Amino acid sequence: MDKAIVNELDHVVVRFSGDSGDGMQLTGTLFSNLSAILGNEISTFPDFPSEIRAPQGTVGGVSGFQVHLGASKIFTPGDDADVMVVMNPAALKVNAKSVKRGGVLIFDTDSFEKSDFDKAGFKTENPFEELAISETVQLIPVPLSSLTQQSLDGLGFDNKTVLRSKNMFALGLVCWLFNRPIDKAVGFLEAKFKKKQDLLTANIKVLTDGYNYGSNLQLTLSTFQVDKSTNIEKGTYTSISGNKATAWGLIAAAEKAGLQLFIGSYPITPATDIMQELSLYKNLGVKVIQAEDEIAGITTSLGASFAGCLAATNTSGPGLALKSEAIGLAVMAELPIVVIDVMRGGPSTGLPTKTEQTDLLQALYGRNGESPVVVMAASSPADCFHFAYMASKIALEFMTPVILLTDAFIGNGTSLWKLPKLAQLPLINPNYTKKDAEKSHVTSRDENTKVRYWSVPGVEGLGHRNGGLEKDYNTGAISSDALNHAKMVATREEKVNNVANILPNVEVEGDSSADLLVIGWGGTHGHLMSAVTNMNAKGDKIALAHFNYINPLPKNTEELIAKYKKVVVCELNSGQFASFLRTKVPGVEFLQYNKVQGQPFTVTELEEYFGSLLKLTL
Amino acid sequence: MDKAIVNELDHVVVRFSGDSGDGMQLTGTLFSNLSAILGNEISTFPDFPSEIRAPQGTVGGVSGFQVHLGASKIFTPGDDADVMVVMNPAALKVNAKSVKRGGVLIFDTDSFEKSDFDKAGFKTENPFEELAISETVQLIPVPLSSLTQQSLDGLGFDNKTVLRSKNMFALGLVCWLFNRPIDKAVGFLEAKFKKKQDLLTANIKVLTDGYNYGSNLQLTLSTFQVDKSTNIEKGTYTSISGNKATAWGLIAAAEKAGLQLFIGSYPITPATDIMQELSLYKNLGVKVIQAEDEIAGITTSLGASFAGCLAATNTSGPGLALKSEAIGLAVMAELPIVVIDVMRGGPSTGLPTKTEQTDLLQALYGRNGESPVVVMAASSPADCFHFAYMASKIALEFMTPVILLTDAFIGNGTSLWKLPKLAQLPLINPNYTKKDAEKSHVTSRDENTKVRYWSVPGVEGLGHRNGGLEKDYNTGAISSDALNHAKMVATREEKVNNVANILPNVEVEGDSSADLLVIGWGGTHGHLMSAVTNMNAKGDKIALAHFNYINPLPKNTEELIAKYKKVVVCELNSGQFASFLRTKVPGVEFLQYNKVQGQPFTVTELEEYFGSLLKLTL
Amino acid sequence: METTNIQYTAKDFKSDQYVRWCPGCGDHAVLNSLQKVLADLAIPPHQTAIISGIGCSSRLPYYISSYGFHTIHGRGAAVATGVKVANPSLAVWQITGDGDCLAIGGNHFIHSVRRNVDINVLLFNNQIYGLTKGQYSPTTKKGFVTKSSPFGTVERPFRPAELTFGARGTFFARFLDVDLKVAQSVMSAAAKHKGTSVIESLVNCIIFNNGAHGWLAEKENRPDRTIVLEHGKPMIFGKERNKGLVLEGMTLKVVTIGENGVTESDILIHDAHAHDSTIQLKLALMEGPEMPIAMGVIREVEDETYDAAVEAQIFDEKAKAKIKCFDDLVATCEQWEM
Amino acid sequence: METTNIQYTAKDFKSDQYVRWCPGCGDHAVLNSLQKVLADLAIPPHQTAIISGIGCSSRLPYYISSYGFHTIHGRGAAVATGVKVANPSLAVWQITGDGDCLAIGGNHFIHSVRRNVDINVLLFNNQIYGLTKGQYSPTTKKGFVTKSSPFGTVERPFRPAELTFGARGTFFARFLDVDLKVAQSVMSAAAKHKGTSVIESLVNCIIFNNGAHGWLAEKENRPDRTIVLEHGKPMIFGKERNKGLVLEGMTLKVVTIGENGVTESDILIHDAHAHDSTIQLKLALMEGPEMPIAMGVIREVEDETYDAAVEAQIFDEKAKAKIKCFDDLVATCEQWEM
Ligand SMILES: Cc1ncc(C[n+]2csc(CCOP(=O)(O)OP(=O)(O)O)c2C)c(N)n1
Ligand SMILES: Cc1ncc(C[n+]2csc(CCOP(=O)(O)OP(=O)(O)O)c2C)c(N)n1
Ligand code: SF4
Ligand code: SF4
Ligand SMILES: [Mg+2]
Ligand SMILES: [Mg+2]
Repeated sequence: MDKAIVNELDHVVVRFSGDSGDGMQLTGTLFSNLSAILGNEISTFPDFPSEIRAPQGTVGGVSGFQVHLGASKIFTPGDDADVMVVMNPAALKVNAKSVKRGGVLIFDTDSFEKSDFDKAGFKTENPFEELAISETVQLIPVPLSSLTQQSLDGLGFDNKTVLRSKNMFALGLVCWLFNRPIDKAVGFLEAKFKKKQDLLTANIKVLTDGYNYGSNLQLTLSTFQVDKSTNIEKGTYTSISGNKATAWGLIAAAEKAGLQLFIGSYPITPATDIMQELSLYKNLGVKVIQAEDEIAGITTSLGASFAGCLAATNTSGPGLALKSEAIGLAVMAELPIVVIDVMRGGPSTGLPTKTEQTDLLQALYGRNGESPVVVMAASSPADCFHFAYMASKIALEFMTPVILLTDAFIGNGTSLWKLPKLAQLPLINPNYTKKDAEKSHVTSRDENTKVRYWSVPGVEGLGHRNGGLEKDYNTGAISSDALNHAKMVATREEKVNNVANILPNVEVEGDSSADLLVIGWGGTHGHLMSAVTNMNAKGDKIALAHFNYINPLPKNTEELIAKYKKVVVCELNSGQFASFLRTKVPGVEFLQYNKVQGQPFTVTELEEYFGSLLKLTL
Repeated sequence: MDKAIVNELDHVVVRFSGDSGDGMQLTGTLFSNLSAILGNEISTFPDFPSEIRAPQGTVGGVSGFQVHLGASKIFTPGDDADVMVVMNPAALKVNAKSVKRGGVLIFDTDSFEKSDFDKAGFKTENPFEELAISETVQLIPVPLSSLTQQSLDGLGFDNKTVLRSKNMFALGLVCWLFNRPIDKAVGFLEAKFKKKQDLLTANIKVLTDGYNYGSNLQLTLSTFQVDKSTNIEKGTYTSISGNKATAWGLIAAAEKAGLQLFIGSYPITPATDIMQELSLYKNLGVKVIQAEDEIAGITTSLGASFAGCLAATNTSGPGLALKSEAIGLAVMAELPIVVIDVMRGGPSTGLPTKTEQTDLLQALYGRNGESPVVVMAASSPADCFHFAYMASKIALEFMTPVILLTDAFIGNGTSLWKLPKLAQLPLINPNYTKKDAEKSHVTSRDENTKVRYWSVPGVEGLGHRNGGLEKDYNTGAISSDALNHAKMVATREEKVNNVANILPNVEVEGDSSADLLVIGWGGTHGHLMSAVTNMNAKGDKIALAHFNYINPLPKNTEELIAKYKKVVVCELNSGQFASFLRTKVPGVEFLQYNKVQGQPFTVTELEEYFGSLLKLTL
Repeated sequence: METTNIQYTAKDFKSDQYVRWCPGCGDHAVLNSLQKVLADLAIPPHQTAIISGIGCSSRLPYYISSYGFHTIHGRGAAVATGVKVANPSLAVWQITGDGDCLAIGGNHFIHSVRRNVDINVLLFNNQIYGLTKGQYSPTTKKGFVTKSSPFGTVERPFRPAELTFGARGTFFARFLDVDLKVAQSVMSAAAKHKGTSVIESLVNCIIFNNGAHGWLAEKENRPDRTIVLEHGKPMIFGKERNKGLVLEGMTLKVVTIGENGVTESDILIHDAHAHDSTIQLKLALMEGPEMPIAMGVIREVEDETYDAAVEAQIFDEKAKAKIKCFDDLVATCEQWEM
Repeated sequence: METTNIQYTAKDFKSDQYVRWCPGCGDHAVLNSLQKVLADLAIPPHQTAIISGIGCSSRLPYYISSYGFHTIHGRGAAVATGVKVANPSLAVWQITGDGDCLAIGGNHFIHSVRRNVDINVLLFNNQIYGLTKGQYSPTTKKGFVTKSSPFGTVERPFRPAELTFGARGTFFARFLDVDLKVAQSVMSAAAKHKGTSVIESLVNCIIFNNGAHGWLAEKENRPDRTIVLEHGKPMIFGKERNKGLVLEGMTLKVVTIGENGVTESDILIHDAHAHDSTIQLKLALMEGPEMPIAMGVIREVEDETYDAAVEAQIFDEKAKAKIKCFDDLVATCEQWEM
């Protein structure tokens, strides 16, 4: 790779990593947007440091951003990096094992000094040997700091500003490496630094110099070429994070239903962004209560639901535990509410910034009494929009709490999102008590769907008393009658099961004629799909059934699964969906592939595992 | 039955029912104790009104107490009554359908006036015809009120006191009916009215007159004879309610372990009695905090556990939901705590005074993250003692939260309890950090059992930091390392599974050679056992496997179940244990028999159902 | 809340449900007073939402013909906050007990008071947990024997007024269940106050804590043992209306008009509207038998309400907004054709 | 808590864990002060339990070499209550933040204060949620722009002192992170106080709310902008120590000694021990710039502690008891042979 070769690649993974203060998130975002504009598929994942601001240069303070671009469909931010930029030895230490064999590693020589090695906890002054990568990785030393200083020399910037611009030098260099014209980046920077003209000037200058530096380096480094994706559906796109997409899905649903959106919430990693995003849209009338705790988060929302809003609450695992009792009230009062759980590593406070799928059984069963709720899960950053929308639709149309599971990985990650128009989204028709309906409708239900009529306060003639005690099937009055209770338990269950009537069938992806069926759910879709696609491409035969609707399951679930000889359920937990399937789909031996490390799957490990499964007596 | 016949019965069900103010609980308790002293097996169940004090004479205010006595083993308070005493028409209305065909119904004619019928909501002045029981039941009219008035005439009691003694007249009459000498009752009354000499006199006088009235009635009513039970294990007995037995189990365990007992609790029906019972024993050093809510109930207890107590908390379904997050902390911090859930009808506030088994899945799964806990259940009032003791032992020896499930039915009911001696109870040996152990023990665990060492504050050299974040396997320091987390998840699971090593096998009762296996768990044992026993006695063949340990399951579970052709899981919910078994015992078709009415099974309905199952192609 | 010209009577606010409190329970009187007040306020029943937690007192919504929500234990304040913020045109009442409000519901209570949400909190203080049959509550007097404190409680009770003031309450009032006149005037003032109106109603639990307020309740002694405060009026009380309150240094004292040269003009004038709560708090905390127990509206000051502030912010941003709907929002994305 | 004759130094209370707060975070200074105080108290590290909830501040237990428990968000007060009641011989500290203590933990806070459990509550008030990266907290000033209030908050903040007093607090003190001297004297007094000692520490979150207390923190202005109260001493402050506080009617005022005939003897004497909290509360609520912010021990009064009362009741009953053990208990049953 020491000649000016252009590598044409189908897809490539780039990671930027440095100190929290080094601006890696911005750098990564810009690079990913530039690539998307050029027609690539993209998927990104930020990797925040575990501490808010660890001492500069230490391992605890490393912040990273990974971008996966492709000329064809890509599903994840990628496993290991083809190109890695590290701003200091700490970043190197954290990321060394994530560079591909033969990959490119660009590092800032100005930050690779003795004191830097010490801060990062290296024992020697040759970190590359210490990490045993000096042979396997292409090292590209660049004096980023001093080049940036030179670039801005004499323009009157203080040293802090100068050094904070070095990420732009790195970005310029990487843009050159990937043949990304930087003029589009200038546009983004203009938006970002609207009010700080001098910073804008500095950033553009350094970016340009970084790009030019790349051109001059040409002789010793090949560049990459990732073509425009051709198999993408035509349209207008942006890149969106799962948390933002979730927030927008709620906004869209409220407008479609003609309701005010209300969210009662309490901050918790990694779910806070949803509430923060929503709090921006006072202009759209979104009401956000930052409540005193999670219980108040959901109970203020239940109040709003009772009062006739599209009500939601968002949280992560420990918060969902706290909301358990109130979700039970929503079940009993048959009030619509969307409960979003952005799952993180547990149990207890656990690993707050890491991803996991360990809240499924809690979502299904974590309440006293027989209290069925709808449970569903999104599978990519962008489809959080769709599933937040559908969760709202189901809650409103079926008068039921809906728990929507996302996770830290898709919540924080981004992917391409084709911009929707409200008019194209499915209709939402809540089951209101008609003004001219019989009086008994106020407290009764549609006998077909079992959905209770919604009598919203403020309307004359619809006054009624709701609550958490068991109610008489007909009159809604408190009842402790034995048979009535049995009937009500059955009715609430039937209502939730009826949701299946409006659900799409689960579709098989990959090779549907395979003997091996891989089952996944939620945020692992990208990794499973990548692994399955790769293996089918290599000539293996694997089918994938990925679930977004869990309770109730899509109607074709049992029939679909029955077709396969071998079924393996892959999850980021100890086997929760597998357990659930065992209770719902009799007679099937469900194999399990589980990972509980606070990390997403890697495509590589999945391929290896599927390979080993196929080698067994299929 | 209009001659002086003595009916010799194997067992008989008596129910006393009246207004809340009529003293039915005392009457029933006295009658049951008298019977036990005479050598009968007993099982009782109180039936409290749904309102604290509904207007006198109304249906909402009816309070009852059922006693089942037997000459051979009995397991439940019985389905329908052989003898029913009703103090007013409201009590008649509530209980009419619970008198056996041909049973005896004694009623207070003085309270069967027009105004009484109105209050009870009767439309006519012949309630027996209105209820269609005038032909099927033997009516024994007794002017209880006026006879009581006569009995106390001239003794200077005010009318209120006089009328409040009429329950003693009824008791005297029933004692005569069952040939129970009333001198023992006098002893009980003396204890009860220690400080109220005049009330004591009045009660004894009326009781005696009631008995004598019975003798005079002889010609028109047969009496009952239930013999001394012969198959009961010899020993000293008392009768105890499940809630009291639970409290005492904790007291015994604390003393055995040499620890202080601490309970943090918040009142909730039907669990409050446990806390109230414990608050009596300041003399035994029991510390009770009536906390501000359920969360504080468990978290004060966790503080006490951290500080080295045997710590417990008790609640019912909604409270268990609130404790979810803190149970997760106990899982992560690996602190011993006993969480008692006296189950009631749900979801939400549900049917607070009714019984149900609907919290099982919540107990198993109602927490974020992979957070295994020990789940177990008591099956009779008396064995609440044993299981509370064992829950404590397991919590302390395995450093884990243990959820003990009881229910309103066994919590409030009573059964015979053979008095234990502390010396005979199993040893309890917490896994303390030895004073002379290596330093690393402070934060590590026994490699065999996976049980963490307990380093109790106050001891020099054992200082350490515990908490809810994931910890390094060896050092106990905070760790977000991927593989360490996986290892810790597996370790916590393994530790809980290791509890199975000390569990007894589940034993088959009934006919173990049958083809049909009935599976039950928790508080339904009495009804299942009665039904199975009755049917085997009639020549059918049924086996019963009743579970007290649920997570982990006893080691022989799978093997045992595999032996049977047909397996039916009977529960007071929609099939929660059946679901759990499906995830744990592969390849078995579990049938289900479920009842979710807020009521226990009846032996009759079980027998019918088992009968129908046997008629199918076995 | 729009008021109308329709004349309502208490009957319009009675539901068809049988009232299930114990005969003699103090809650009955409060319910009747409330129905009367609701009728007088002339807000239509369907514009009224009554939210409660769990407890004997919390059953009240069933008995009023309006929109009612009997939620879960302790969460009434949060649910009521949600209802009011969602639809500020509803008149929102929160019905709660000393356990529901101050034990499990303590956090939501202090936060709704702090935020000054425009709800009316009717706190039934019987100093006991009624529904669960007689355990002590956070307002039970220290040393009191209950089912859960067989040797007397060891806890210092909250004084609801003090906690309300500590949470920056803008309205606090008190009345005795049996005193229908004060009850109605106080509830009516609370309904009109914009902000969280905390009304402590001293009620008798005839079953588990009979007579807790008994020494006040006796009709003949009530004038001597209580003082009904009215804004702008001198603090005079007593059967003969000859007792009054004065301030000596920092301490409130009872004096007798006509004795030791004390005249009516020496008596303090009640200023419920003073932002400085010093004297109001002293009044609220007066304890017998030396001092009369204060009834009536003790504090009533204006401040922005949370729900109004939420509305105002939305109103302002909507007025300025270029983004008017979801499609506009989507249009603001950095976007590109593919 | 037994004290010993062993001489400890701050180092004895430092754990081996790396301190992970942001460089420049105010929490560092408080940690150092606390370690110094713990050493001076001469209570051995193993007799000390440090309990916290979740937040940046709540990480503190990891940094102290004692028994520590980093529990779950908001529950520190309840856990600490359990620890203290279980083993009253331990010195128990609760470490908490404005979010942990006053948002999700509000209920446990007011109840531990009410009960007067003998714990020391060190409240790190940076007026922001640090750990979750910058949302407003219940103490954030109204109108302040944070990540979750892009248009400014619409909530009236709690004033921790006011809420503490409202919950019947027996001890309240305040200090500024950077003022090590006051920090130490205040924490030391808190440790010695029997009952719930609430210490509000004004700390700077350099990342999400830098300078919230900045106008106090500047060294040269601090003497004018704060007043350090000491029991029994006149309330004098200012660079030239010539300013003082006096009471005019019900209102505190700043006067200058030597001006308008004011002499030192006119200045109020601080009475932290007064049971009547009127003036203490006024002191605690003084706000700048007109008034100096009060530092030091503002209230410190004696009352029975909950843990002591629990012990006493057990002690009494044990002394009287005929039932001494489980077997005795069983013997009390109504029992019969079968
Ligand atoms: C989560 C939960 N915890 C506990 C209970 C039990 N509970 C119901 S009402 C109540 C206390 C009621 O006291 P209060 O609010 O004073 O009402 P009162 O009955 O005295 O009017 C309790 C502890 C419950 N229903 N739910
Ligand atoms: C049950 C639960 N809810 C929410 C969170 C998220 N959370 C962690 S700390 C915190 C607030 C911290 O604020 P504060 O107590 O003021 O501490 P600081 O970081 O400012 O020192 C929140 C909301 C959590 N960990 N657990
Ligand atoms: S128990 Fe007490 S509070 Fe409840 S209804 Fe009866 S008297 Fe009223
Ligand atoms: S985020 Fe703020 S409070 Fe947290 S460590 Fe950093 S400076 Fe301190
Ligand atoms: Mg009460
Ligand atoms: Mg803070």
